[in-house]
Amino acid sequence: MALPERRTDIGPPSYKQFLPPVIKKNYGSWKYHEILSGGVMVHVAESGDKVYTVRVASPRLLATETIREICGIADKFCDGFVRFTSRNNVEFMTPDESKIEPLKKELKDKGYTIGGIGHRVSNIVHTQGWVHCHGAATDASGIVKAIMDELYEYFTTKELPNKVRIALACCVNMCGAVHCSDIAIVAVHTKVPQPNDDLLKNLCEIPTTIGSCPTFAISPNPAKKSVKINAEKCMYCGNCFTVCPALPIKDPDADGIAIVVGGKVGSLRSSPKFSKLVIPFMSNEPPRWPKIVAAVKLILETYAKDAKKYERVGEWIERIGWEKFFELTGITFTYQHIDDFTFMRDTMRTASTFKYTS
Amino acid sequence: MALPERRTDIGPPSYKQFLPPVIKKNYGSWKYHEILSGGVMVHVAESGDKVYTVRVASPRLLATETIREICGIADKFCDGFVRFTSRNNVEFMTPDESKIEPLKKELKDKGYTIGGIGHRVSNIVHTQGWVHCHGAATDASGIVKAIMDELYEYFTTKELPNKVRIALACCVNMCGAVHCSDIAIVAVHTKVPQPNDDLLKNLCEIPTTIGSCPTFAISPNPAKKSVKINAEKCMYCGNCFTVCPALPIKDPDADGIAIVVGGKVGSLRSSPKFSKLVIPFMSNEPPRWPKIVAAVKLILETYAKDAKKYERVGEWIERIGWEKFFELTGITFTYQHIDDFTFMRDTMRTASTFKYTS
Amino acid sequence: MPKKYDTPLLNELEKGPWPSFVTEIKKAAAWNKMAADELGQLEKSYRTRLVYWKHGGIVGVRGYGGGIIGRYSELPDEFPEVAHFHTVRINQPTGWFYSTDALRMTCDIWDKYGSGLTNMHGSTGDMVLLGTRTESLEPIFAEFSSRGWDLGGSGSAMRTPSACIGQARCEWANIDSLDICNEMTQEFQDEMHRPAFPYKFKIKVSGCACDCVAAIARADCSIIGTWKGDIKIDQDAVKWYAKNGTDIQNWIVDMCPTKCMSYDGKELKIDNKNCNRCMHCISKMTKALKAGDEKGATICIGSKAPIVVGSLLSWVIVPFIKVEPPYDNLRALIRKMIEWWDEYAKPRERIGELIESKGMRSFLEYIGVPPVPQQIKEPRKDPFWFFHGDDIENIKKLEAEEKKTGKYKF
Amino acid sequence: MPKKYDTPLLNELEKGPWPSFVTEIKKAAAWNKMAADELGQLEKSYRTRLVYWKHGGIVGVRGYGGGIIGRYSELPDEFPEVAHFHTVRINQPTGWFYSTDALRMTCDIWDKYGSGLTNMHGSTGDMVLLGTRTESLEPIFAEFSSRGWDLGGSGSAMRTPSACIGQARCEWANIDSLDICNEMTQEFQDEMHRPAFPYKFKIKVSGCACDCVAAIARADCSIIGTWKGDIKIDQDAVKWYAKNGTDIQNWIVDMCPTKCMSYDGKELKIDNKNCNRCMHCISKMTKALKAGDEKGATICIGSKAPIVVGSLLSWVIVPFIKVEPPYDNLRALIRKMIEWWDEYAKPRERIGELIESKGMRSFLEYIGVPPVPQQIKEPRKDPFWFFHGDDIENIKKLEAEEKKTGKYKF
Ligand code: SRM
Ligand code: SRM
Ligand code: SRM
Ligand code: SRM
Ligand code: SF4
Ligand code: SF4
Ligand code: SF4
Ligand code: SF4
Ligand code: SF4
Ligand code: SF4
Ligand code: SF4
Ligand code: SF4
Repeated sequence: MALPERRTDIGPPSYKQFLPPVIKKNYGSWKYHEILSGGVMVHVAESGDKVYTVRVASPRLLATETIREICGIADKFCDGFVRFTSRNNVEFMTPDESKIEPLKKELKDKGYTIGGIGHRVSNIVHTQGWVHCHGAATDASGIVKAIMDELYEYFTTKELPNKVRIALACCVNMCGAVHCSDIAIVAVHTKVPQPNDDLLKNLCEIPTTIGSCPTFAISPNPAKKSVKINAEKCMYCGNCFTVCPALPIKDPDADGIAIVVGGKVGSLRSSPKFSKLVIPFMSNEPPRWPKIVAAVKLILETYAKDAKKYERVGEWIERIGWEKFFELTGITFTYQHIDDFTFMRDTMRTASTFKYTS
Repeated sequence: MALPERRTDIGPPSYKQFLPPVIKKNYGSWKYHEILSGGVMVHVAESGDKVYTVRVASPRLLATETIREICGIADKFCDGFVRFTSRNNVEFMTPDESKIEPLKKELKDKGYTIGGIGHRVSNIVHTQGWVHCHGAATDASGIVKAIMDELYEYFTTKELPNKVRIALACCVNMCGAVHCSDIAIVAVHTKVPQPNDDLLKNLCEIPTTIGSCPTFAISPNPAKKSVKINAEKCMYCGNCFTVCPALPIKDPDADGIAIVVGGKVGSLRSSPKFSKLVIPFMSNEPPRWPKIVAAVKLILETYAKDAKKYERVGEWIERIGWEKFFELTGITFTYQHIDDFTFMRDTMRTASTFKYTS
Repeated sequence: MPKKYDTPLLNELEKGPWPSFVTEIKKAAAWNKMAADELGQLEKSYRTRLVYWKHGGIVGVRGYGGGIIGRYSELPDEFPEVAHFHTVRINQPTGWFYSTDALRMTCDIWDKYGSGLTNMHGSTGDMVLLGTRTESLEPIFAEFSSRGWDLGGSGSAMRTPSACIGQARCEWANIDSLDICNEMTQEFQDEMHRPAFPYKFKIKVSGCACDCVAAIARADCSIIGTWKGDIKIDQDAVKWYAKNGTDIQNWIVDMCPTKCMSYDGKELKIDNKNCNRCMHCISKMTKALKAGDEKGATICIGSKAPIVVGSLLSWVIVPFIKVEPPYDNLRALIRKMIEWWDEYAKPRERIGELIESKGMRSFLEYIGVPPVPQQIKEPRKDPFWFFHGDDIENIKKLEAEEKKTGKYKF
Repeated sequence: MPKKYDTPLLNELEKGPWPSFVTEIKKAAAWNKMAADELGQLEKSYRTRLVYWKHGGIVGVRGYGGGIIGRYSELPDEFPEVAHFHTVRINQPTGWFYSTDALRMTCDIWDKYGSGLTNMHGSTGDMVLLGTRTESLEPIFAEFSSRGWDLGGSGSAMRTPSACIGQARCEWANIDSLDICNEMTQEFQDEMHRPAFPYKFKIKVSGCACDCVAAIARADCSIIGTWKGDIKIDQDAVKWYAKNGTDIQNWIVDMCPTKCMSYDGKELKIDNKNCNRCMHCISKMTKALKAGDEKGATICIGSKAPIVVGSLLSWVIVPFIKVEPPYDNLRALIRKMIEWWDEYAKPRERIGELIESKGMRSFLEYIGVPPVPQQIKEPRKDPFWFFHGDDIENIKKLEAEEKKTGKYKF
């Protein structure tokens, strides 16, 4: 069968053609919104028009079959339009209040989870993991699923002091906004790459390989036409492996998970913040990574209990002090927590004014 | 005449033998103090004893004649003891309240300046300048004198929101706590050192000279057995000159003065802070450096007017924001203010939340 | 018929209330061989705790250098259907709005040529079609492009821009984030499809400081809507909030970062010249407070993930700029920025990293933006700074002038 | 007779109310030739805006490697009396207390051998005797040392420690800063006088967080007094302050950095477990508030001036340590720190810089101090950290343990 004629550099179709009528009509003229429940909100326009939004959870990895099902629902209740959010949830919108309950019912009947609006845990932004990426030190979707099962009610009903943004990256490339999340899970290697000398000499350019190491841990091994790695200096970033596949870094026991917390991207109250290390290593335990799940829950619930209304995780920690965070959560403080990289000096305490902890 | 027999490694005489009796008696048992005026305070001991302190200004550079005069006064009023402060003022102490007025009178008669206690400008911590140091890009004592003449009343009587610590360093070695002062004056070179090739080849070790440059601006000049300096990379630190005198950096027109502000060392309220650049260059104008004096006064008086009680200069600026500091003082913001050295990233604004200024 | 794998470990991830990606893979695996082998290989990864994908190879469609991530299995004998398993990045319609027709159309194409598995959406924003063979790439592209769709970015290129929902459904959008994003996407089609940059370049647009698309943290060019002028206060609505349980003093006034609000139990006041437009009060009292009237954007540059000098948040470059169609000023500005970067960067050096290594001055001078204190959190601390060109000369001139007028200009 | 110089420029600095250093130099110049030539050369510097001192040469007293800063004029023909103009650093008595006898004694010696000019005191704390000739150094040293005085530090050595006035006259001193300083000075006499360190090492001791000797900013080892236990509140005195014009809410409670104070117009309360002992409230209401009972010190390490990697403030290493005579723990701790530094530092690398380049772990392990969150402001951000030795193994053991007990230990 002949293929249709290809076109290039046309870019995506204009968003304008995909806007629901009520959106198109009131574009740029919204007045306020109200959150009606964990997964439903209404936006009211200057014109008096309203649009109701029902948000449902998504595993992000969707079969076309599910997308078709979503389309079916959108046809039935939402004039044939649907939207995805910046955190991969699905939004059903309608100007018609009377459709909300039937829509919710249908969604529930079909097994969809309504929630994620307001001061709750929303969907976990995550990456490919073992599903697709060569560098993955863990699976992404699996941990996300296990965590969200456990935090389910924080998505659907339970309220928190503010939004809690969780993210996960399956290697230190950190695809996503993991470095600025309230709670983030990042997979790390901890084994120094072991040069496969025979492969290396054919596969890899030695100077490039040496140059790829940010800590200057790699040096030539002329005898073997390969390279050597100074274990003391290697911080397992995997950059050399990206450049040279003969430097395998993955290892079932040495690969694991770290948790960093306290980041944010909005500028409300305080400036955007980076997430900071709180747990440097936990082993990979598929299929449900129970310790990771427990750690995330511990942090979330300590925050939920101790933070003031509207404080984000990072704002809460900065108010009480990191030493109190470690005390309240009971997480062990280790050498790994103390920065020993380029910007160490800015993380050290330069005053005798800390709080005592037990 | 035979010299007395030298001894080594005995250290200084014990401080104990120099403590006035009332101090010795109440050592470690002070209860509270009260500031009675700009230069007089009283400390009250648990025992009920009191010690009155009268503080007087000092140019720090003292002739022995003046020290003898000070001793005379101390003999007359202070049981033969006297003390210097960590900012080079002189303190006369007595348990006897009735001696205070006569002491003050004598001090005034002899031309001493009483003050520096409480929330005022104290003495300017400073360095050698043209008086003694080979690296000096300005004189130290001269500028200090010119400034303190102008700020005289802020030492003696006028109150400020909090203490204001001024410091001065005559080169970027910054002897003193200049890097953490409310207002600091630091002399800078701005000319790239010009290798004196003939001298250099005899006087200096080339590798050491090259190695001394923190920005890698120096490279060998084998033709002349000397070195070359990449002007683009030189930030005039003078490190190379310290190592190699054949790289003169001083220049009457290119040497000048910068002002950095907002530092502090105490931990009250907020952690110790570094001083930050506000004026990158003003020419050396001996004997009285009128522009420097005017700049310091401008900053001090803007602070005096705008800060809240107990705010230090740096705390005030952090509350209002640096953009407002530049607006309020009218100081021009230039490329030099934007860090372009190693730790630049921490100084950049990472949020759209700044204040507008005119 | 797709092969059926025993997946005892993955089955564990079908339990629990959260929607399961395993269920999704199984849905496709029921009829699609690639999806089935993906499932099989994934189960193996779960068993061995190792990933089995090779380094990406270079694959793509004719005339394009990006948009496809090449992926091959390390175990082609064991899982032949995922021997090739490339992803196709389809540039999402800005804002992720779809008509169901359009969505079904994409599903049809994907069912025909691919694994039947997708990511809705990738972290950069693309519709990510997960897994196909090299020989299907051209057909897939022809099918999509003939219907008005195009590939997104990958490699050292302009990447797919994205935007928050903005004026489509948000009362706080100071700028038309969707339109800006769409226009910039169109503007840089060539740069997106033919990687010629030193490294990736990402653009993200948020309508206000809430930053619902996380622009400040993960876009080389982060465009954030803001305003000038006073926040408008509806005092009746303030009363309504007070009556309906809002603790205005504790939750709003005391949390204002600049302490520029006050509330006496009746009237809410804002000292607007000290407001930094953080959005806290507005977002928490949306019925009572509205942004000021003069709308524009703050342009920030440089954010990126940690590899390898450390993560960066974007830095304010242009504190306030009007952005209105046809956005010529914005187009020109971004082009200038890229030009400078393209000229000086080493391979794999992001623009933020280059600014760090080459200095902000070079960048600002090139793009023609003056230094202003809004760009910084605080001035530099240590006394090492450069004077270039006639900087000192100009100071000397100024000083000569001052001598004449008797007035200092600091 | 000393030469008389015309000093029209310096004369300008005799005007004005602040005491004049020019007057001081003139006082000495009236009878002392060196002081006179110092004045002459200085006037020349004022005229030409250039300094005329050469690089220091190495001069000193027998058996010592420090304590003298060699200085020669670049213009020995023009100003022969300052051809040599070395400074002598006399270690001040701790706390800068003097009997007038002692002070006169120093003046006598200095008038005999030197310029009659001094700095009371140098920034490190020494009594600085300003300007003498090489051949006078031995006599000066003999005169001083025979009377119980010694040289301070210079060069790559232990430098003269200094301390705030502390318990001698301050109600807030948590530790005996004078005694500690004096004892450490005596402890390190050898290290002070025979430079054998990689670079300078400074010790400063402040009795509380006010830090009146600026220890945290300019001492490689900064010792700062602090306490454990509740702040003691005298509520009657609180009332006295309130009555006498102190705005307790605004000036005290609201400025408390940890917001751990409250005041209802009558009683002042402190939530002590959240107090960080910043000294604000105590210093502003000294009659009403007293520090807690358990006294000790925080040991911070590393501060220095900016050359060349940038200035540092000291970092908390030991959050709380008891420091009581004979201070054996402190002596041992400082020795350990120096040992580590001495072993690893490059020449001209201060201890703070070495910690930065070699990592805090190496340092902490060597000195035997565990990692605690009090040492940091915040944990590291980017996911690059090292595991050494059996770190991972230990985690695996812990995890095995957890499997047995069913309880996680994070
Ligand atoms: C698919 C996606 C993750 C996802 O599951 O959503 C992804 C996947 C990959 N990213 Fe990414 N990145 C994706 C969004 C991001 C983001 C988030 C964003 O764009 O908002 C980031 C952080 C922001 C940034 O750009 O810094 C990100 C930072 C990286 C980096 C680190 C770049 C850096 O300068 O630090 C790398 C490494 C590299 O470029 O070599 C990387 C490299 C990769 C590669 C190409 C792996 C590689 O080294 O070849 C991954 C291919 C995976 C695969 O097999 O499909 N990816 N990557 C995202 C793109 C989907 C899309 O087009 O919508
Ligand atoms: C739909 C979405 C935009 C989109 O284009 O898709 C969106 C929509 C809204 N956001 Fe958002 N935000 C969305 C991602 C974000 C992000 C980005 C992210 O999470 O990666 C942020 C930055 C988070 C951060 O700072 O780390 C974000 C920070 C906010 C905030 C600031 C919260 C705070 O106080 O820190 C608000 C204001 C609020 O909640 O009061 C807000 C408020 C809103 C409002 C109320 C705006 C409005 O008036 O319509 C919208 C509904 C709120 C809700 O979901 O609770 N939105 N919002 C995104 C929904 C993601 C999801 O499915 O959960
Ligand atoms: C005399 C004094 C300044 C003063 O007028 O008070 C002084 C004078 C010199 N200092 Fe200093 N420093 C003096 C206290 C300081 C301080 C303050 C302190 O100790 O509290 C500092 C900052 C703290 C620090 O140590 O970092 C200081 C940081 C420096 C530096 C930069 C060191 C660094 O690591 O960054 C140098 C450069 C060097 O060591 O090569 C330096 C070098 C010098 C030299 C030796 C110049 C040189 O390169 O040879 C100066 C000799 C001047 C002269 O001709 O007499 N001086 N120097 C102070 C010593 C008097 C005393 O013993 O009491
Ligand atoms: C005499 C002296 C100690 C010494 O050993 O010589 C001293 C003595 C006292 N200081 Fe200090 N301070 C002395 C240098 C310092 C320094 C160090 C410096 O300036 O280089 C600081 C740190 C400054 C900084 O943070 O940059 C210092 C920060 C303080 C503070 C904290 C002020 C604040 O709120 O930030 C207080 C408390 C206060 O003033 O309320 C204080 C309070 C005091 C008290 C009231 C302590 C007491 O109860 O006796 C003493 C008299 C106060 C006064 O002079 O106003 N002292 N004080 C020093 C006098 C220097 C001078 O001649 O002016
Ligand atoms: S985070 Fe790493 S492993 Fe995961 S998708 Fe991105 S590049 Fe691949
Ligand atoms: S993993 Fe990273 S740090 Fe280790 S050798 Fe490779 S590139 Fe260097
Ligand atoms: S600041 Fe520089 S010029 Fe001044 S005394 Fe110190 S080293 Fe010498
Ligand atoms: S002055 Fe400093 S930056 Fe310039 S060449 Fe010399 S050492 Fe290098
Ligand atoms: S960033 Fe602002 S304008 Fe855009 S959706 Fe979020 S709240 Fe609305
Ligand atoms: S927008 Fe932010 S800074 Fe402005 S008044 Fe509201 S809370 Fe305060
Ligand atoms: S540092 Fe503290 S103890 Fe020492 S003098 Fe200053 S206020 Fe008193
Ligand atoms: S010492 Fe500081 S932190 Fe503690 S109660 Fe007083 S003001 Fe607050």
